[in-house]
Amino acid sequence: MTPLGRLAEVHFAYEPDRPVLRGADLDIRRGVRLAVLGPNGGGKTTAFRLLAGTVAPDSGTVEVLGTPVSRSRRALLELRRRVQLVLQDPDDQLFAATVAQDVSFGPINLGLPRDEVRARVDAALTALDITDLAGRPPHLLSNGQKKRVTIAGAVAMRPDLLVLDEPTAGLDPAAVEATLATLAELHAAGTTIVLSTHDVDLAHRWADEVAVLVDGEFRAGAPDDLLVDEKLLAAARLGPAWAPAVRALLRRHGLEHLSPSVPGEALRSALPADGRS
Amino acid sequence: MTPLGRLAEVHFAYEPDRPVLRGADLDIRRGVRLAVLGPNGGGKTTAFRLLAGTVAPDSGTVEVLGTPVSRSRRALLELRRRVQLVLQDPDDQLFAATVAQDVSFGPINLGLPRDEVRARVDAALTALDITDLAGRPPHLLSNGQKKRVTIAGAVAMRPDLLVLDEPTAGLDPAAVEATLATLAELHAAGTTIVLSTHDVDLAHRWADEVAVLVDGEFRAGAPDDLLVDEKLLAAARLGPAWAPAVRALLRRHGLEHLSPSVPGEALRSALPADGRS
Amino acid sequence: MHIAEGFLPPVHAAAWTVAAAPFVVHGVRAVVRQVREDPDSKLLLGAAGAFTFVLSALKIPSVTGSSSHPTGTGLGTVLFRPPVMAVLGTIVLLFQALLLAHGGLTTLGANAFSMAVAGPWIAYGAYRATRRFGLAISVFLAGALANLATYGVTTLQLALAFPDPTGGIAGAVAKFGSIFAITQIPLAVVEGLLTVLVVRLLAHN
Amino acid sequence: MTRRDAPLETLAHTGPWRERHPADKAVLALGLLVCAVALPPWPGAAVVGTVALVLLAGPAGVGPGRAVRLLRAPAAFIVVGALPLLVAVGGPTVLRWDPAGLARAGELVGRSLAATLCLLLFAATTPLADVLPRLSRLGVPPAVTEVAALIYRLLFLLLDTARTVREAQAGRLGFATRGAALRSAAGQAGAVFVRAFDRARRLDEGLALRGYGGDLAVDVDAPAPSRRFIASSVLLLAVVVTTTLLLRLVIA
Repeated sequence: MTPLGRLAEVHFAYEPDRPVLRGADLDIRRGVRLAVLGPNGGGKTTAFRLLAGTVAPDSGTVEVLGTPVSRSRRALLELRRRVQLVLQDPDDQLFAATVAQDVSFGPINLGLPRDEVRARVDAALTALDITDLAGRPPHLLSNGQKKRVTIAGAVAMRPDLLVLDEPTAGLDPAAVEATLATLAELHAAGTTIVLSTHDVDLAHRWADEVAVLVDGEFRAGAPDDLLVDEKLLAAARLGPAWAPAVRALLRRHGLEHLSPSVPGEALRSALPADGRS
Repeated sequence: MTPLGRLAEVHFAYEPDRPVLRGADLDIRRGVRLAVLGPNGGGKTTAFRLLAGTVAPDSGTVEVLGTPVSRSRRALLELRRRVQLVLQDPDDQLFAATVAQDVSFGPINLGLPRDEVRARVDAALTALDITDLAGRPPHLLSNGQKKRVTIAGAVAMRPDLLVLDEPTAGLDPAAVEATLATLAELHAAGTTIVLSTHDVDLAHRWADEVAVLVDGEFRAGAPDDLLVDEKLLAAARLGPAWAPAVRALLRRHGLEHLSPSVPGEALRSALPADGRS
Repeated sequence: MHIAEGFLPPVHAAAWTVAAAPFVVHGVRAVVRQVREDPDSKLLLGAAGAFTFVLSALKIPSVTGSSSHPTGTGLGTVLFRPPVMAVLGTIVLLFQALLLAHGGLTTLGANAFSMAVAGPWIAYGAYRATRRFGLAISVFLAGALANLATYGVTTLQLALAFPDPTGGIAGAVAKFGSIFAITQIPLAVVEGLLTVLVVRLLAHN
Repeated sequence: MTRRDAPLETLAHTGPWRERHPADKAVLALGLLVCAVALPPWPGAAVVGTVALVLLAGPAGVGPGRAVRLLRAPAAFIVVGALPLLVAVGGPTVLRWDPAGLARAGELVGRSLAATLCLLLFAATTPLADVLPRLSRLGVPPAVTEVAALIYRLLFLLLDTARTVREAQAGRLGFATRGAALRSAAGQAGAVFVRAFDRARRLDEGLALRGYGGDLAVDVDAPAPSRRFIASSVLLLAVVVTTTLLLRLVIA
């Protein structure tokens, strides 16, 4: 089956002598939840930009639904319906005077009739649970709220593929959980989701598939395999994830059934059961 | 012994109806490494600002070395030599044309002779391992580099107490380790260090003492005690730390000697030893 | 300092609005043309306007040891030229009125004339005339004279509206002018110096 | 903390008239403003000022205490600006006390305070977000209203930058001497400039991702103007005008 998004043998450099991507291959299958991990400056954002068509590869192919991404105006507008990229800093995406106005910007650019624009704005605000913020100006929002608004702005475009650059960066753990819950709902409703993160534990917990960027190339695979590979992760300036590492340790001692996926589970397994002992 | 820094019964609100600190007590003992944890908007930055004297409490006492922090010009001058605060967003903090000029700003304002200013700038750049950036304009640096420059600017003031607001936010794991290593060196050289973070595992690994902000008050204690307290941490919009949770689980099964402090140790303990199965 | 809401009699308020209008309309035409030729310049104009607003909100040291605000129009003019400053300055004045109740709607025309028209054009004239003496001198004069011109015109506007019973308009200029002169001349020098420092800083970047 | 940058804007966004069409509030507040400057200051300023203050403190949801606090800074400007009217030049002493000046200064302060209260009434109930898109109906080209909207958005970000730089400088003794303070101010301006254009460049990409093609049109959602509100406002204005004129007759 044609992947929803694909990079094949992609080379890219902002400055000639400092390549960012060096023959990167990545397939994004429809319906997947893919986490992209890698060092800062390692090319995660660049790969996302290529998929969204804001930059073009020096060589190699970038395809969305089997069609090469073209930078012609017409093709880009079509691409916006397919792929939406949410940038890391929400202040780079919010420009309008209120939340509702901002979210309406994309649908208006799609040339939709006014009623449809309104319907999409309402649906997007509801999906992100921010209807109460509709009339607020961005500067009265917290960073976490701003992030939700930018995601709503992308969701209002009804993309097949939603790409998020570090959507949990700077959020406190409770806000991270809320964001993951929202992404789970969008995924359940049929959107393919790709996100980048530094948090290997988060990637392990959330993703069906992970891709690790090392030296300008992707290594993709199952979280359980890749996120315990110390050598690979060290090359990507990351460390292994806790959950699979602890599971390996417990397995060796015949305690695999206790494997915790979050620390709280480990704590509860450590408690004496039912007040005995 | 007089604590280096102290908040006692501090109340503070930016707007009358939204208190941030509500009777907060915190002692910062000289020589400690203290991690402050809490939700976004919970008052971590405010507590730091109080210590640095950029805001004054509505009621209660803020003391540095037993002297109440006063906002008089003379007292603030003295305070700046004692306490240096590094703010979170480096993009909004660097203002000079080059890194070296930016770092020299504080020492020049201290009225030091030119040679001493140079010596301090060199020492600070060396401590942060950024001597190669000295002549670069700050806005062309990466986020991680900018963060190091802001820390260098504070270090050049030779403070007794260095307070860092989220120094590892947005950094990739390797850059986090490098920052912690730098802080360890500064600590070894005699600086008392306080930092805020959302990362409970980082706090557990790095800190001698932790303080959790819940509902405008601090709960301070040993990392091993506080960072497994699920209720307390949930109230602070955090979750428990992995390392002590896994240790508790392993202890219950007589495997405490295997307790990993990072996932890599768990992986290595899980490997068959010396090629034997 | 802007003229406060309702401070000018209606006829004066209307007359200054008419006086400022051609300059602002000329600027608006320039902006519309620029945006049509290059739609992306909208964002740059937005950045320039926001910069101008924030510049006028910065605190600079003044004579008494307290602090005051620069007008920012000298720097803005050197960077963005007078027609654009007429538009950006007027928008900034509107924002200051509606966000901070600083200045006013009825006095918007008078304030626009002094801050968004007179200040920038005089600064630009001084800058061009002295450009050959070196960047520092011409930038200093642009910053200082924009500031002085703005306050000079404000003084004139107030004197015309409230002539002295015996000294007439000239007497009123002396009265209002001397109040401002004490603070304003040193402040203009400070703004000139500030403008030079900022341009130097930006030239390094 | 951006709330402190623009207290009026925050009130406008949270107040009871938030959902009203800006035309409603414009007729009321700007109508009063016209009365304040056009009617004879005595007793016009007193009547308009009282009505505006009562509206501000009551129905507009600002509250009396906050209304007075908001008036404080502009009032100081107004009073200082009116001081020269108390003296006259010429005569043997160059400057002399002018007994007639007190009345003129009083009228000026009264008119200006009343007008400022009307401005506050508008600004504290009407977010700029509602005003800007509608300026195009008054003949302002969309290019200018869109630039104004971008200025509005960016200025809060840049105020944050300026404040953070200032705080960082203060921490390193950037305001210990006058020379240091001037260098600090220049540093702030430089940082804000660099940041302003960096922000604009990044925003350009952010907008492109949502199909930006040079047009910043957005859907402005607002209820229709309320006929009742506008009719009551016009009635109130008529009452203000007649009361003023009647009182004037009585006083005369």
